[in-house]
Amino acid sequence: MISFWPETASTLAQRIDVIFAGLLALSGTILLLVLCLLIGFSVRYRRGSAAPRGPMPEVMSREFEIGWTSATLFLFVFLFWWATSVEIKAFLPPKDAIEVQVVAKQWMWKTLHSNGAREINELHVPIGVPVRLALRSQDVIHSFFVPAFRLKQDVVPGQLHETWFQATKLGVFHLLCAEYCGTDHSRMRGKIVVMTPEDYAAWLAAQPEGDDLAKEGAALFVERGCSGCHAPSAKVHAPSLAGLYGRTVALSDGRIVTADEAYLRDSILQPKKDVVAGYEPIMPSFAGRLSEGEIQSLVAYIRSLAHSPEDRS
Amino acid sequence: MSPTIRSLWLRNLAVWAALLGLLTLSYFAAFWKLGSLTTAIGFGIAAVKALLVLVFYMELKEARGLVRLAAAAGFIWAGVLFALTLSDVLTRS
Amino acid sequence: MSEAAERLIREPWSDLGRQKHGATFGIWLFLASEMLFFGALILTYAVMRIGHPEAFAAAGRETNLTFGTLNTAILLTSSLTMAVAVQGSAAREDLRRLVIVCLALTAALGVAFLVVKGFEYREDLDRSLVPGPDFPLPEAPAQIFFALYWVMTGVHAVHLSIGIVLVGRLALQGLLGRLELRESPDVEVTGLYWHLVDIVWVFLYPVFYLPGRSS
Amino acid sequence: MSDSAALGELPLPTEPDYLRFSRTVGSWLTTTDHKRIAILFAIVITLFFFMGGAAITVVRLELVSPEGHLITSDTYNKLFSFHGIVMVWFFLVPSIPNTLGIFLVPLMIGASDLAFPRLNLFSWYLTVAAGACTVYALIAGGVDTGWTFYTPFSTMFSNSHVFAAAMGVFLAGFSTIATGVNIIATVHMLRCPGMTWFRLPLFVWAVYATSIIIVLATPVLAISLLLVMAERWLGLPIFDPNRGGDPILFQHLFWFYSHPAVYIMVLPAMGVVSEIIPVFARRRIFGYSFMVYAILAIAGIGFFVWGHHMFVSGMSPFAALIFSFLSFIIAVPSAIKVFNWTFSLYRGQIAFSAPMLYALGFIGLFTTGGLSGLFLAAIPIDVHVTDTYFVVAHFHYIMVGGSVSAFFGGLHLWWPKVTGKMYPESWARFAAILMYFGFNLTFFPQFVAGYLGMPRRYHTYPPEFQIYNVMSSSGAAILAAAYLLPLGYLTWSLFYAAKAPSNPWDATGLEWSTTSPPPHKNFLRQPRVARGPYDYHPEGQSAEVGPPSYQREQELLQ
Ligand code: HEA
Ligand code: HEA
Ligand code: HEC
Ligand code: CUA
Ligand SMILES: [Cu+2]
Repeated sequence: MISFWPETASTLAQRIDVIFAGLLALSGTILLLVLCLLIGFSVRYRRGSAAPRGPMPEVMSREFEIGWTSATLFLFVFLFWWATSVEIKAFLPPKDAIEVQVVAKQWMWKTLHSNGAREINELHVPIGVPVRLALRSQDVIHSFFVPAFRLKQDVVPGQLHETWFQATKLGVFHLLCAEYCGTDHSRMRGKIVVMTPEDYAAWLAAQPEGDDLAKEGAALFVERGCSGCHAPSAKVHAPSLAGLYGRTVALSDGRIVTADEAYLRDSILQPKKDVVAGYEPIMPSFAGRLSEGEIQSLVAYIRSLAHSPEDRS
Repeated sequence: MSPTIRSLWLRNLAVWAALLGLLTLSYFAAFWKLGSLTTAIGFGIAAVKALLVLVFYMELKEARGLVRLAAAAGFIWAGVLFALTLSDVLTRS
Repeated sequence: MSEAAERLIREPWSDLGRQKHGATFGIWLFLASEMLFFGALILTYAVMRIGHPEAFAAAGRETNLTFGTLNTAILLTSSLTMAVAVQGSAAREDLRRLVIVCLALTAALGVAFLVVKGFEYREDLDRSLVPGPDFPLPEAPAQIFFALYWVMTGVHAVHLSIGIVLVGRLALQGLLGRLELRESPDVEVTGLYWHLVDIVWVFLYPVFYLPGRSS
Repeated sequence: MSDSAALGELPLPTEPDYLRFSRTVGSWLTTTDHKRIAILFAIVITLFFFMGGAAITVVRLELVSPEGHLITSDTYNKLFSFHGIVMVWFFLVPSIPNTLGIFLVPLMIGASDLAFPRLNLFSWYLTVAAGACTVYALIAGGVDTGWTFYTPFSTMFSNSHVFAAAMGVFLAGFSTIATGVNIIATVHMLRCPGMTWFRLPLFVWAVYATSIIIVLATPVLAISLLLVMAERWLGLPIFDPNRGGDPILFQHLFWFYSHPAVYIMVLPAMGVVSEIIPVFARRRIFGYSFMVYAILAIAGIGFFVWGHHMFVSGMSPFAALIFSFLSFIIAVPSAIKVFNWTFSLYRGQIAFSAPMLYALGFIGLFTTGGLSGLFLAAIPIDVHVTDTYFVVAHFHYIMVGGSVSAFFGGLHLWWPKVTGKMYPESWARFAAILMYFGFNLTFFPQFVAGYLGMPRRYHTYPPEFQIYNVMSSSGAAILAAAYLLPLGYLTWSLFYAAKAPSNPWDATGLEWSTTSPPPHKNFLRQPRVARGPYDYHPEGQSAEVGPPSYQREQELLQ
């Protein structure tokens, strides 16, 4: 069956389709205009036809040129403004979004729900609820692409990317890798399953009790020697991480930053970048010594400490 | 030494002296504790030195407009490269 | 127009003045291209330094400031002799000897630069300041500094070597009387190239030798 | 018009033409004659065009079925990478500037050669060396990074011959810089008496502007590839995120060149079309001076928009807005050009010879491709269609439908001048029309598939896209036939066709005032010019007979 319009299954998709249709109409008109003029002139002024020739009429002058130059200019500025306003509206995720961690690697998508449920090349989400994605890549650049949602985000190794969507249609949709990533780029495909909230809750509950992310992180925290410095009992003078997440931190160079995920991540991978005020920059970098998944677990663990009663010393 | 030769040397030696003076300045300025200003001074001095070479040794002072245009194009386009790339790098979150 | 000048005219030019102007213009176009070539490298450096200021300061302290400064002085001096050679060849008087001597000096200073640079490279290698497993500094991005150090000084050295060959060739041809130094566009064109290579080094000096000295 | 270079006033040369000037192979390989070097370039790029075409023919064959079984994924990746690299750097970038450009620019401005003839020859040898590297990369096992060489895949993960391929492109870049410098200096320094800037044919303007882009953009490509080579060879960590490097920086450097490069690929084509239309519409090009400003504006603004290739790459949203805005602005001068071509037909005497068919095809296809570029410049739409077949369709519409068509148009227009032989007109018209239909059948379905979400560089794909791929592949078969036709009949014409007169089209350009093919030194006497280009008279008489309509139009335009 031949179709001309992709499925429209997210709030974003509806808004983008409007712009697309508008542009389509506009450029269709212009193309038609150009083609009509081309064909019209070609037929009327074919060699040997009886149409009158002579010099160009008076009206076709400099003003003509300036006229269409400024007309197109205004049109383009308008188009830019229109498209951009949609873009900006879609930029920040709503506060109540549920969160999913995505790890891309050659050649699969791993998704992790906040309760620790894991999927490979699949992502189950509820309909009508905003979903925030935190994406990372373990090797090369991939791109998270869901055509039905008009959603695409490159995932560059070494960076944390965020994007979000809100599904509006039940069903199963393609998840594709859109950035060329090597041999099996075209097989790096998965599916997004949009379910009713009830089904979703049921599905989530039925997932094997997979180690909770934060629990895994806690184990790693000891295993990788973090606790050697960061545990309250440690001899080294290192900040306690309890209650850190979401707070503001004063740095030794005078900056004040919020301890969000990117900050935690940087603290682990590039500790020298943001040194906490009052501490020596002795923490070693763990770049290359932890996999993406392990970093995620550690970050999740540190986040889980945010609510512990123990105060920060 | 003919007068032509003397004026040739004098003119160019003056520029050379200025260049070496700037080099010395730049050497010591690198040790001043002025934060990022130190870096700026280092590159500022380099720019002045480059300008001296361009204007006097490469004779842009006497060159025709066309030649100056070619020289300016290199700098302007390098400026575009810097400005737009840094517009991303400096505002990336 | 002198007979010698007549001999210098090449197809498709019809008079020597225009041919010279054309050669100057042509080499400047190439130099504009070179500015973007090195500009892109310096941009790479700038972006990396913005991302990792401490690592770059730490790495900057490891380069040999003495060698760097000495080499800058050598190149600036070679620019002096080159400028005198070019202006001498354009002078109304016949300054043949001066031009040849200055060209030879320029080439010699260029070689001196490479020799100093060679010592510096050896020292860097001895201290294994090469990106890789044996790299002595703890900060990973310091390796980027040294990656750029090797690439940029290396590319500069290649340019300089080409310059030495060109200048040396002119000096030799002049000495053997094979070249009409006075009207030939070659001296001026080579001179412009030489100066640009010099300017590139003037920027490499604060790029690689000055960071981190004040802390 | 007493002291003008009116056609026919110049004494016809008696010395042998440039083809017969000397006959040994050695004389060709050491020639500094711009016309012969143009032929040498033409041979190389023809070779590469068919190599690139052969590679993509296999790809199109494979894409007929969703789960391709013809070749492995690795082979598939190598084929489209080779196709992209070859078509861009070894065919389209040098196509018009290095063949028609270096052949015609001296002829059109009344010079006897390019400013630096030996540099010109050097440029050809660089291209040959570059081509050798690329062919080596292919024979040794291919390269699978795509033509974009994105890091860190190209630096740390690809197991293919990235180094050799990058080296090839690196050298090809320097070859184009050499030609660019040469052309700029020639246009500035060697115009014959009376050839003022605003009497230059638009083709010269276009190649001149292209050369400026080449000279200022290509070095940055060289650096980005140099760093990739250094990283592969020596393990330098510049783009390695694990050691603090920045993969996105590579994209900035690459696109700083490669966006302007798309104008390197289309401006000369625009120049060709601006020459064809006046000849066959017997009309002065409409709004000549605006056409010139538009060319310069495209060349200038083209440097400010590269970030539109990186909207979803993780670039800062602020920078994305700047780049999106500037991408819309660059469409304005393109619009000026489209409208001016169209209005050049008004009140003309239009003959539908093969070059004119190509030119008309160009206008329609370029407009379609350009308009689809506006979709891509709008960030929210680009987020959906980037890295899909929508983009593939966009750039093939401009580069194949536009530039390649224009190249063929120019080839036919100047074939008599270059070779001294006429081409067979009805075959040529047939090929032009076949190309047009084959082209649309190949690439229009890709727009649809792209918006539906078919990603590019996909060896296998979800089955619902099959129908579009089958259409596209069948179009490609027609297209291949249409490209093989000219190869056949043009070769035939070299041996069997009628000898061409000096000015078969009754055209006004200076290149038509010398013999076909031109003598070794182009003109026997220094030409002089006393009027603007395109001095045609719409009532159908030839240029010499009619009154100088040019002046009257000039007055009207004041
Ligand atoms: C010759 C080649 C060429 C040319 C001329 C262009 C011209 C343009 N291109 Fe294209 N482009 C490419 C070759 C080219 N492109 C290639 C090769 C790629 C992909 C590279 C890769 O990833 O592999 C690409 C990709 C590409 C992208 C990135 C897509 C992506 O990867 O996500 C974008 C985004 O903005 C873009 C935009 C434009 C625009 C706005 C123009 C404009 O210059 C077009 C201007 C022309 C017109 C607009 C038509 C005429 C105008 C009128 C008739 C006026 C009236 C119109 C109105 C009033 C609306 N192009
Ligand atoms: C610049 C010029 C240019 C030209 C002229 C072409 C010409 C063509 N391109 Fe090209 N294309 C690119 C530039 C170009 N392309 C680029 C830059 C890419 C991106 C690469 C990347 O992703 O990295 C691309 C990618 C690309 C793809 C996407 C591949 C993918 O993403 O998986 C496709 C798919 O259909 C395609 C098709 C075609 C076709 C059918 C032609 C036709 O017009 C070709 C017609 C010519 C022939 C068919 C030759 C005829 C001769 C023969 C048939 C003889 C054959 C002999 C034997 C087989 C023995 N191209
Ligand atoms: C050698 C001791 C040491 C080890 C091992 C260590 N750290 Fe640290 N860490 C420190 C010190 C000291 C600081 C404060 C200075 C700074 O910010 O660099 C710190 C800071 C931090 C911060 C920022 C805290 C804040 O208050 O902002 C985080 C997060 C962190 N470490 C996480 C970890 C994790 C996770 C590990 C294990 C994978 C780890 N650390 C291993 C010494 C250590
Ligand atoms: Cu992952 Cu393509
Ligand atoms: Cu572009």
